[in-house]
Amino acid sequence: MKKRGVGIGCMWYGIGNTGLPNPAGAFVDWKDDATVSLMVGAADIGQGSNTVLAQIVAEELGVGYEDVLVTSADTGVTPDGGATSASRQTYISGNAAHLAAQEAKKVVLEEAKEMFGVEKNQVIIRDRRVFVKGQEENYKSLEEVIGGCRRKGKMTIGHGWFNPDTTGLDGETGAGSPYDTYAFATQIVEVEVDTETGQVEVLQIIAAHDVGRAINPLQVEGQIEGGSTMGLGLALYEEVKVLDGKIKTPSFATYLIPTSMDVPTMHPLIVEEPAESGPFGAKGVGEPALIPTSAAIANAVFNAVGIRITELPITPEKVLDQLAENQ
Amino acid sequence: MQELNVVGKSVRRKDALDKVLGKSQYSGDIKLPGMLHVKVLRSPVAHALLKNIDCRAAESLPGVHAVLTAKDIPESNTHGIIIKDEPVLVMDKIRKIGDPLVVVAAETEEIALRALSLIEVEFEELPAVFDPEEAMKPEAPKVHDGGNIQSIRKIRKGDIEAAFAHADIVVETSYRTQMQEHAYIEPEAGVAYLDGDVVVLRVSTQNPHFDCKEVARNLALPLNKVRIVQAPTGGGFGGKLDISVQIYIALLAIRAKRPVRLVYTREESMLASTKRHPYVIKYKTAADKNGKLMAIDVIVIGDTGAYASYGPGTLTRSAVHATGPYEVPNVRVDAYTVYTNNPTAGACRGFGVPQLAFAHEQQMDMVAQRAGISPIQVRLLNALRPNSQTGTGQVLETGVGFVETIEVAQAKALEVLGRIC
Amino acid sequence: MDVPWKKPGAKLPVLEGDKNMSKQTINFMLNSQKVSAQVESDSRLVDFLHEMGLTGTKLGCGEGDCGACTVIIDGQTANSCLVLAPQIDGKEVTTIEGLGSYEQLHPLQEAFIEEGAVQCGFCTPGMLLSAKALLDENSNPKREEIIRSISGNLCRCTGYTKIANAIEKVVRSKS
Amino acid sequence: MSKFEYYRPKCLNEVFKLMAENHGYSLLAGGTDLMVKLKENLIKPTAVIDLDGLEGLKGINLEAGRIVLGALTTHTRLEQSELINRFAPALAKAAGLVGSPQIRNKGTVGGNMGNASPAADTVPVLIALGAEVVLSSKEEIRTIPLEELFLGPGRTVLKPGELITTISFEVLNHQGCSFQKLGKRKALAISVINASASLEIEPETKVIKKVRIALGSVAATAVRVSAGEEILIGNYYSSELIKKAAEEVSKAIRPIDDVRSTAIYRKRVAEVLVGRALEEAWSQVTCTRGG
Repeated sequence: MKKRGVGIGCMWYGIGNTGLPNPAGAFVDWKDDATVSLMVGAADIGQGSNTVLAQIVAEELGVGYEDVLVTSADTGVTPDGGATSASRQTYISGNAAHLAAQEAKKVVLEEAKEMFGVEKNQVIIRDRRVFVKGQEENYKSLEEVIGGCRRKGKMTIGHGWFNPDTTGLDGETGAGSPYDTYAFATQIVEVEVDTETGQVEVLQIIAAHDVGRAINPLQVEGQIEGGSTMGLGLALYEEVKVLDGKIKTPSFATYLIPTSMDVPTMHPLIVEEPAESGPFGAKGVGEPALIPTSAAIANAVFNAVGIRITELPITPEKVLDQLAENQ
Repeated sequence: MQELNVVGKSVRRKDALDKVLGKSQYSGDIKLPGMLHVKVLRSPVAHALLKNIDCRAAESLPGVHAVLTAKDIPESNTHGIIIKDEPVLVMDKIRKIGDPLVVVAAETEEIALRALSLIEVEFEELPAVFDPEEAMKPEAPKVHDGGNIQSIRKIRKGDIEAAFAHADIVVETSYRTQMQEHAYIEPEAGVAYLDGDVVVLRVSTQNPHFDCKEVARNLALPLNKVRIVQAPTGGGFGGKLDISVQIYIALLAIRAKRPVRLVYTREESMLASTKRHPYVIKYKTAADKNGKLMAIDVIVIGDTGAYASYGPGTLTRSAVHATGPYEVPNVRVDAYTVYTNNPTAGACRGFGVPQLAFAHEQQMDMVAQRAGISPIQVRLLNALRPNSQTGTGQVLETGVGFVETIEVAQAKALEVLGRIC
Repeated sequence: MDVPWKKPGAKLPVLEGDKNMSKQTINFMLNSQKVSAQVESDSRLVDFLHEMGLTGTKLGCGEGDCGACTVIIDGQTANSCLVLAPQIDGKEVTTIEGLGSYEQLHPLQEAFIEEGAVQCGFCTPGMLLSAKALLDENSNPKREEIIRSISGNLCRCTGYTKIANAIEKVVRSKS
Repeated sequence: MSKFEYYRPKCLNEVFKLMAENHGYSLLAGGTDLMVKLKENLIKPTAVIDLDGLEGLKGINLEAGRIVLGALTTHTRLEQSELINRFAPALAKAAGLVGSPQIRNKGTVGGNMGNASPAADTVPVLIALGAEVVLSSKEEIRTIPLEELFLGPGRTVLKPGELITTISFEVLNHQGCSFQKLGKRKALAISVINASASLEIEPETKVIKKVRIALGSVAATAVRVSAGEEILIGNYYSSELIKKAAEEVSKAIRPIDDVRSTAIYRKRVAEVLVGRALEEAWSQVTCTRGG
């Protein structure tokens, strides 16, 4: 018989390393034609940090996303960005890139102020145009203003670095503020349990994630869907089996990750509760996406058939064993 | 929130064009003139004293350019993100199956493999320990000299004993979680070459600046003589934070004075890379009759395997996150990082939090059941909100969107599942 | 991994490859171009493609379990790690290099970019070829058929949903 | 991978000649298993004989009331074949559950048999269908029941110089056949256990005339389990009877623990799968085939 159940899993996740300094740096070079070169240490391993960091810089400088060339993760060229881990690059390298852009922008704003004869905070840069607040029609091109800087021998470059405001943990009590900001999530899953074979199928995953600000919503969804799928693998399929120190599952034939056919309908939901210290409010999402999935699935299995599986993965063997015990 | 022009828009990824065209040059795709191929000889035993390695036959094989053992490492011969407890090549003690012993650079992969088969190794096997709870006992075989309990992270808040004494609901469960492989589709790989007196690496990595420091330290080079460039990286998930091919290829490029490349096979990747820590979690929750949390008392044992890698960081994060996203006035957590002769566990997407979530979320459901409220109610009742205090005493003034995630998920569940939890 | 290992005093393993095997000449169509090449009898197609400088085909496992090395041979997908180079004599092979160019992307490539179907990119070439083979055979597949067509291509990053969305988008735009 | 010569003969005689000349030969049908064995150095042939040139062994035909499969028919062809879908849908189903699209495009039914994996998906169905295999060599052509082909994992009765050329089974009007697979995931999954059943009934009385029950991954080879069959023959279909037959099968098998599952679990779900297989076969015989 097949029985359905619904389960919930929640999580919180501190962004960045735990109670330890973990700074990242960035360089911005705003060029004569108003295009930008951004140099960051952050390694893009597929999650898309290069894209997100370019968006942050483009936003700050009032240029297009395509105007930003990103050179990343090259110790000969870029400052240290720290590890691509702890869901930290959007938040930490993002802040570094933001600060570097702000520093370069200062030079341009200074020049614009003189050109327009107004106070600096009156000047706005948007869509590669520089104008005084409320007088958008009276704009100068960014190239013109940067050209003005050049004529005075001013470089429009900036550097930035960011280290989250944290404290170390007390050795005895663990007391402290180990992270500056936290991501939160709730996932609700629906499963179907075959009570005769013990097989668990996940039918739908609803994943609501507070990411602070979604710099790139499509990429955020991609993280949520990919992370939940890895969480599904953790819940049901994956296990490095080790006997006397030897891995018995040393290949993709024996170590099984989810295939396209194992993935349920996904409902990624983005919640934006901004982090005061994040770039445009952003937190992080890479790891949070995976964290609650296996918990939600375990709770859904209980909801479906009334058994508590307390050892991962939730294999058909364990489900059948428990069902038999319950009878 | 402020309306923005570029932020908040789903712009095209910077790297997507090259990736869909198959033009991205991952490390294993890079071919340099005169490039040699590298293979690593690894230990088939889990715990042993290394007595002797005889490489003479391998060295004299035509096409072999360099055969290096621990003796050829100029300095340090250690690496590790938190503790430098892992040898680049084993000098005296093998601690796990797959520990690296010899690296070879040869004209082809086939010759390099054949050279490995000519190497004679003498070792003396030692009693090994594979169970973390066994490893914590004083009589267990010692993986490292300092003992098998690598570290303990403690969290203490409030008065646990009093809370449990007054609790209406106590839920106590033991949980176990498995060892997980990162399973990025691109196995570890890298190339190294000399640019004047600088050794340049293009590698699949999550942390080039760390790699640079580790290579420089082991090769006794200043940091400005080592340049690490991250190649397009086919996934990492934490598994490419540790050193893999980096030090070997840097060493061999310098020794052989030729570009070198090392691409792990899938099996070697599985054997040599870190894994998600398997956990034993003993979790005890106290709540009042309404389901309001009063205390948690948690013991976490993480099997970090033969080397620390990110183990202490992972267990620390577990300890901090053990409460879940809930307000818990009284907290006791002891999180142990334990050495065994198992494969090394390190950073893995979620860093010790998925394991704890598996536990605390089932605890919450059990508390709800006992209190006669729904799983959602118990969470809303205990949720961290603005100005809540965490288990480490941190007050979260802003940026706490937890309740909204519950509400949004609940609404969606009603819509697509027709019910909630 | 088969750990090469030898205990002291044990007999040396017999070494393969000492005999000089003759190379074979193969003629085939590669991305619509005639190719004539010399191949070793034991070389795998995936390695041979890399030797020819076509590195878009990725090697993920070498055992047909991940699909990163997927190519199209005579209209059907195959894992190029499970094909010997001499086997393609007389056949038609399409690799990712034959799918589109910077000047003119294939609609699938366009859709993969637009729909966020690309993350680390290592599975992408194989995934695209599986999708192409499906659409060549069936211009109007259902969602289940799309999902099934990529079931031999592992992706660890995306969770597949956006990949299926991208393929579906191309189907919809055609019909 | 070891060094070997590669041949692609165009006719059977050439194959026989090559097999005679190269003692350490391996036959390459689809290559999906062979290439893995080569990579892992489990075999070290001196010659690899690619059978892809034997066009005559690729067809699916209906000949004198029998479906005849060329040994080189791929799983994809089997899955998509009109003939198979009409006369043996369970075989199409099993073929469609093999590995992945890439594996099905290359892997062949004969190759799958030659590989002699106890978990092969098409084998239990073909056993249930009462298939016979034709083994050909330069000296003789012999026909044996499929279940007699296998000696153990990776071992068959094939003699040196002999190969599987065709597989055939009788098309019966009042027969239903089924396939049930339990894998650890939905694609690229080697069966934890699989089962097939065929039921032939007396059209007038609906009494069960003939039954074949075959399972994979419960022994060293795919096996036919007569213990369950005997209970059904000569009786009317009922769910109690099916249950009993399935129990008998479960009692009769001796599976083992391996990396995919445990013996206990396999015994438990063998009962479930056989029950489902019999139900499916029954619905075939009564609904789709007119009874």
